[in-house]
Amino acid sequence: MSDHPPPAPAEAAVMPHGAEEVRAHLKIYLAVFFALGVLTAITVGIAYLDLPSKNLAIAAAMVIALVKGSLVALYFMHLIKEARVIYWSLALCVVFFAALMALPVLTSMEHL
Amino acid sequence: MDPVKFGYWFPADVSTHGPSVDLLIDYVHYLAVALFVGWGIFMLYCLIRFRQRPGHKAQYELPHFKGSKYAEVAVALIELVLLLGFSIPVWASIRYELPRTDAPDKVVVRCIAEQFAWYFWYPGPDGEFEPASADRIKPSNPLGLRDPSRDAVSKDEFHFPVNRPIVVYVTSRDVIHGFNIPLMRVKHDAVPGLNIPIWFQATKTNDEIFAAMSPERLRIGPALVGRKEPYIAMEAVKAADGSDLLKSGDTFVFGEALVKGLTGAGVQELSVKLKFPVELACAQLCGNGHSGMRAAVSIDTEEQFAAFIAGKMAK
Amino acid sequence: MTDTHPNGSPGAREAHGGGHGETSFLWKYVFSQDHKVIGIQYGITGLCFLFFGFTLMMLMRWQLAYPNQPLPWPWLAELLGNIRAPGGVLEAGFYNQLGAMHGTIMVFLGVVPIAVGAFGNYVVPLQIGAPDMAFPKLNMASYWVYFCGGVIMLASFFVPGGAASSGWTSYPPLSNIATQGQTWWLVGMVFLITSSLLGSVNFIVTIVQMRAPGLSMFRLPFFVWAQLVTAFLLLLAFPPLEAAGVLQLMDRVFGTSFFLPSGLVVNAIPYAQTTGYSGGGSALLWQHLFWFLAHPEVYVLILPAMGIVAEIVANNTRKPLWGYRLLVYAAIFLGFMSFIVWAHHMFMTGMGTVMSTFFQTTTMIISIPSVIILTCMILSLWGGSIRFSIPMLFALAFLPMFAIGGLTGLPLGLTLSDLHLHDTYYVIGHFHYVVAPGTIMALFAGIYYWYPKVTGRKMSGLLGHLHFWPTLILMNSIFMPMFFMGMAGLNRRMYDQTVYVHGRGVQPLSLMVSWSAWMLAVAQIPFIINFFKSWKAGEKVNDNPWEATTLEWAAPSPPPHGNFTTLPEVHRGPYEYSVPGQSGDFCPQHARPDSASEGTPSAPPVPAAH
Amino acid sequence: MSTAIPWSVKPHPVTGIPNAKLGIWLFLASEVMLFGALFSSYILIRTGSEQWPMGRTILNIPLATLNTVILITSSVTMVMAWASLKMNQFGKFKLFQTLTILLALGFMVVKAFEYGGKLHHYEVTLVEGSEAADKAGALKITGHIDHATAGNGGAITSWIRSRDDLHDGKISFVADPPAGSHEHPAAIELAAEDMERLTFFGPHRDTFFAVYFTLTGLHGIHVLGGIVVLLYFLLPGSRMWRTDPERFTGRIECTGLYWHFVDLVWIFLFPTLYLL
Repeated sequence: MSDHPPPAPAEAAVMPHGAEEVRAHLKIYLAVFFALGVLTAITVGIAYLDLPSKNLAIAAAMVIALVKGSLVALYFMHLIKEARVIYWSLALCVVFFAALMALPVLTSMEHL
Repeated sequence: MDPVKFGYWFPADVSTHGPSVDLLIDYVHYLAVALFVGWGIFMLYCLIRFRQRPGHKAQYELPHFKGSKYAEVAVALIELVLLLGFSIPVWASIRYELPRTDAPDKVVVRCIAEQFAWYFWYPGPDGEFEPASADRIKPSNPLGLRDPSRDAVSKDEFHFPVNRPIVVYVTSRDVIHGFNIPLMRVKHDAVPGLNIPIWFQATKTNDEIFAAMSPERLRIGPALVGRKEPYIAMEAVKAADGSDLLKSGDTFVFGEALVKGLTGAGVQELSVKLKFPVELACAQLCGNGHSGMRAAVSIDTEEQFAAFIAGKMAK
Repeated sequence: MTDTHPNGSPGAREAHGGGHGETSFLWKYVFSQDHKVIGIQYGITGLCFLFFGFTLMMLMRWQLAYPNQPLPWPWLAELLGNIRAPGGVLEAGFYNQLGAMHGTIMVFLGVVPIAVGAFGNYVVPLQIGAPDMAFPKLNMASYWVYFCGGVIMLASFFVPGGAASSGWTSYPPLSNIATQGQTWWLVGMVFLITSSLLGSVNFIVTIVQMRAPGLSMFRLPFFVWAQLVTAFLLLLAFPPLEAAGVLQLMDRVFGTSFFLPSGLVVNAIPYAQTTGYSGGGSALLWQHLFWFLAHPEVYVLILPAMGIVAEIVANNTRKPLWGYRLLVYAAIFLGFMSFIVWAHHMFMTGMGTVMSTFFQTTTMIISIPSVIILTCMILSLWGGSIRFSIPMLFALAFLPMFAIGGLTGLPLGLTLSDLHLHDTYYVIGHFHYVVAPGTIMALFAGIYYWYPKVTGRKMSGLLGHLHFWPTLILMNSIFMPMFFMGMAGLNRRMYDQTVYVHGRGVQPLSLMVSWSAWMLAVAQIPFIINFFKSWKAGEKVNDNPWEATTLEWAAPSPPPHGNFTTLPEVHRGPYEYSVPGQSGDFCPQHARPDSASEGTPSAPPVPAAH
Repeated sequence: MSTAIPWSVKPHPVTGIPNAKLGIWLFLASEVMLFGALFSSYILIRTGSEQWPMGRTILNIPLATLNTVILITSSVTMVMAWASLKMNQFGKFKLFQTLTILLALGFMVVKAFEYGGKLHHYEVTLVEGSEAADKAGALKITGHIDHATAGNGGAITSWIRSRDDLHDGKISFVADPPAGSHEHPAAIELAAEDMERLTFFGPHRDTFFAVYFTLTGLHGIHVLGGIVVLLYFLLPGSRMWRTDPERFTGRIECTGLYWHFVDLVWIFLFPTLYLL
């Protein structure tokens, strides 16, 4: 057990998930679950639709995946209300992720 | 022509784009040396003037230095000039312009690297490359051409005419190799699965370079046995029994008997010239034979080149 | 004061000690969770690997100086055996193994573990006034994972076909078709990467969360900043190499073709016929993933070194660092940019003009913060009262050496000049100037500087001079000739450079490099003697022998478990030397404002030994 | 008294989070880069390939959809397990944690069926101009090796990359039903000399399967790791609830973050591998 109790007001300010609040969140979790299920159905459905253009199909699938991923990250992982230091770390990660995704393929596509 | 020397700074330069490469390298080094000397003098001055000694105290606050800011801006500007003035445009021109604009007198060659040899593949008189397939590869048809008699293929010997743009499609069929002719400032990776065009133009023929090259004193030892490159002897050597081992002007290749004879005659160093002083080296680690993956480059006159192709076709 | 202390009760030390319970030798020194013991473990292991990697290079240098001549000592040839050195002459394949493993060991098992694992682990918690790292168990795990990785790498020398021989860069397809040793290399790398990831998480959390009260980010010593940026580089750049390692393992073990394009012909036989491989991969994919790590890795090597030098320069000039904030911003910017320059290692792979323009531009941009950092450090000398202590000598030597390393990077970052210099000895000279006379000099500086903290004793000054001067001279006579060899067009990784006429032209330089390298080994003897002898017999010194300001010097030497007898509270920036109006010439970060103004140089009072 | 590392349970007053939470997020950031590198490789190889099979023509969509639903559900039970602890309902926590583990195991079982199906599915490339090729009317046929009729079918137990690995030199092969039909054609006998390449649908078959097995395999390893952690906190680890409930809740939160990340990866793997 920790033997350095931090000042109480600070704790209240930074710990949003008291028991009451958590109880209130339960509904949100179920709603997100429902949304994820529906989106999964949609993404499978679209795949069988045989969209006229391959790029359109890719775009649709990726948009849905992004929405689903955001739902998981925002609500299940509580990113919607998180500490600043985590946002900063993830922002850094996102920038380098983008570089990693884009630059190699751009380079190889420009190859002679 | 200037004497061709090897060692310690740039080697001789026999390509059209080479001078701009050398110039940029020189300029970057001027910048580097200027910065380094500036820093160094300042640093040494500080070390002496501000050394710890009785009565001397460090200053907590310093007078405002503007110098560093100016220096940094200057460095950035010089880099910008080198980047925009040299590197980007010249690179773009030497990498891109020619393969796209169809020079009528260009020579197209395919270079295929493998462990540990270079193949140079020239189209026959029809100007077309034969279809090739790996299934047909055998010693007599190393590239697996459909009809090997219709194209010219040369192994470890790269001929091309002087003063004409040469376009080489570089590829490899096993691992990554590096196509590098230091004397022409030509370098490019040979990547399996990619067929990458590069181009260059030579300004001197092999014979001119040979004439301008000073002889080298080659150390004689067992390591020479098996070297494939031809040399020309610049001195005569007599064997222990008095017979001629080498005459001045002889073209020869180091074989076991010759090396033994030379060692027997007590020769430690031999004055020679390489017959083809321009070399093609492998620049990427490609396995155990990497350092021996050498090809001779012969910059021919038109007649020599025509004769070379004809000779290869006749086979 | 301690009652309201948010960081722990006055009994934190005892509590901490109690936390680990076991005090047997095994738990105290082998599976220790104490950051200081782990730091020392990293340091000793790293130094051993550094020495081993150096030995590999000395062997290579024989072949380079005296191509194809038998090794001078028959016992050495016998030790290597007939496969590695038939007739006493190093075999080409073994030479390639030495080259590949020299690079791997020096970078991943030597320099980074010392710079980050040893110095970071030992010094960072002390400098931020924390009792330990945030996750002590993870810390222990990261050392042991690193150790296992090292053992795997060493063991790979004894598998059939020997160790990895495709260069430390392991470019496929060469590495794909290489012998078993390559698989060991990959497994070893996965271990080393895992270790680095665990370590970097630990560092970031420790630095962000566990700073002593009053120690704001801009009161952190520059060394801690450097470690923080380094940890982010390790955290985000290493995973792509791990991915690449997984892909190459898949290729080698499960026969996939991630890095193998269609239509390969190996030994004149279609590769599909002998292996049934499918093809369709890309040989350059590996290079992208590898350099995505390996370029930031350069800054992983150099940033902690800059941090060490900054500490020592500030301490030995007895004045604040010039442009502390600028240094911090430059380090962050350097770290950030290092992620988007990697393809300048790939200019010769057929890159198009747009991408090559992008990468050479970012490369030129990244040179600016390096210039700023160096300029700040050199300007810091102005107005100082410079003490030429042994750590300071090494730190001062770092500056021009790193400058040479950095400046020679410029022609390599421009495509046009890279055309001639790419893959030549010039490249080797360039990055060795950064890593060997650069980083390794800084690491020596750090060892001399923090040795009294670790042991309570100083290293000998005479032996220090005997170590420093020959090392400085020999480092230069090793690496300076390489620029000239590279200019002459000599390619790197050559088993026998005398095959080429331009190689024969610079063969005398090669001889000089080799002899300098062997003499450099001799020049390390004073250091080794000094290092071990001073442990027990060095001059005993007080807790703050360099009269430094940062927090590590507030702890006893050696610091006990839990580090501080009294938890420090920070009142000022890291380098408050020669503050006007004070009698002493330094003002420790933790000295209370009132007591500092009394100007007692040895403030604050340190409780008696424990 | 377990340790004196500050902020290992209570949130730091400035950053607002305890150490472990920052740690797990940093770890997840590195995981993003790991999977990012693999996705990037996938894109590079796919854009560079001449043709790329549609995932859904080869892979089993119903099974993968089922797995998606299983994993999403497990994410919900995971977050419920944590919420139960927050609401001081240890019994409910045990229930939801158990459910999460069962769902995770379910995911792996489905995965095992999916893998199994692939590893028993074969492709034969026939020798051009051979009798078998004439009979089959195509150079490449896919299907199953008929273990019942082939006397030596059982010999093919391990990974076969080339026909030289055949013990007896021939197999009995049941080709896949033609498109639109469900009836398997009759088994045919194939001799080694008829076959150019015989391979099951393993990672080595082509770069599509290489990508598929590598990505799903690495994801599967993450699921397995998650199961171990979840089990630990369900059984021996949960003793901490009695001594230090706050710390225990923090650990479950971190476990949950990891588990949601595994779910997140699958959310992207599913369309990119199976549907597109």
